[in-house]
Amino acid sequence: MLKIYNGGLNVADILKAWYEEESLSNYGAFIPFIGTIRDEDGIDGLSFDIYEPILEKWFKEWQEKAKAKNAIIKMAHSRGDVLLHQSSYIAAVFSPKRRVALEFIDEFVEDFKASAPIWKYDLKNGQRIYALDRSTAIKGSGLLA
Amino acid sequence: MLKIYNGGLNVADILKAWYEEESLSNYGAFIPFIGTIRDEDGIDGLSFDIYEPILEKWFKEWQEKAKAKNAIIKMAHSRGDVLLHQSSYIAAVFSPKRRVALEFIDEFVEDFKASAPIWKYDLKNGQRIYALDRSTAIKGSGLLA
Amino acid sequence: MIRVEFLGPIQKDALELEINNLSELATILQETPEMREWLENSAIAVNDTLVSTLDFPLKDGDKVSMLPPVCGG
Amino acid sequence: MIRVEFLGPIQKDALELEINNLSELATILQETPEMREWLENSAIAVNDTLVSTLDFPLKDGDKVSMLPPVCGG
Repeated sequence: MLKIYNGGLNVADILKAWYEEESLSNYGAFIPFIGTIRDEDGIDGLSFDIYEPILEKWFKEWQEKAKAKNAIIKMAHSRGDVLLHQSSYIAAVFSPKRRVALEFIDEFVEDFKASAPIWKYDLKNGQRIYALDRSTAIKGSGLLA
Repeated sequence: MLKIYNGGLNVADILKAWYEEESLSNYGAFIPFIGTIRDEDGIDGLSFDIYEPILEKWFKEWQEKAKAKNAIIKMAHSRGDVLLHQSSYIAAVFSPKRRVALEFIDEFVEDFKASAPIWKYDLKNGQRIYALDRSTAIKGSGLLA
Repeated sequence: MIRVEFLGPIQKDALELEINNLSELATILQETPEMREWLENSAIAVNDTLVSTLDFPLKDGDKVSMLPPVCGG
Repeated sequence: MIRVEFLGPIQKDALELEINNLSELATILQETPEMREWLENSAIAVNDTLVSTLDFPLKDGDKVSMLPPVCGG
């Protein structure tokens, strides 16, 4: 389950829906990760571009990895502008046992940060400024250099 | 924030309340861990005894550890009977940055399992059977042996 | 008087004992047949703080708790 | 014809090129001044799959995408 929303996420509604969807699936552990826009560096918010075809392929690979551990993953992300203190990202793992869930959410979130084709911009003084200094070159970058 | 509830937890309500409580606290990462009763070994549910004075001291120590990392923790746990597919445990970390939150939730949940003064019983055929084989002796046990 | 409480699954009423340290409590409980299965795997708290030495002195009004293996979550 | 798309913050319209592999694309982009800052830090996908070799053959109708550094979350 990967869903892209325009603007900030309704965290309570999404967590409730995900929990209820799996309420009879017999998973013993459920770990969501929620990312929220911090008030820092004088920004008014963040904005996101997403390239969905590659995001969906990336997510599908992680669904396979989860399946191999009898786990499942769900993810929601914002597109466009997200204001201060709103949330832009929720990732979650459900698994029968806690160790798998604790390790999987960490690996999944870290690979998301390093690989998912999403670009972040600071909203500042009416401008949309690419956050190059906080961004990570995807593995294999520089092929055409 | 440590709260003990009689019976299964209302996960959606608790997560919503915790998220809203910290909505202006400027934490960038929020990671709850939710533990749910699995249908296994023919049980009808689980039941919990809690010794609150020591649980509160244990929790307070973890609050101090969280504070040292600019993070906070919240926890909810059931007392008494919890039926299949209901949830009995929610622990959560809020922190400015994701690495702290990802590492802290793991350490906190693992120490909870090893140290928190809570005893688990299987509900089976109308009986309440101590789950000794899944329980962990607290560090330092055997002092009087 | 020292109050000794048995927590969770240990089916035993609290004791009120005239003892001066945990060594004396150990001696008494080692002679109590139904306690044998719990002595090896239980931790001890005095006034709700876990302790790790038998020398721990006890004074009138102290509470000793015996905590068998735990499993929250 | 190969379509080349520039994603995210790269301010450049898509190109339609007659090329046979990524090496030829590299040569063209290395000669494009505004692309210099992106060549070192961007990954390349062909038909939405990331690729790791310049020998990668391209056929009519393929789509090449250039992905600059990412930061979701």
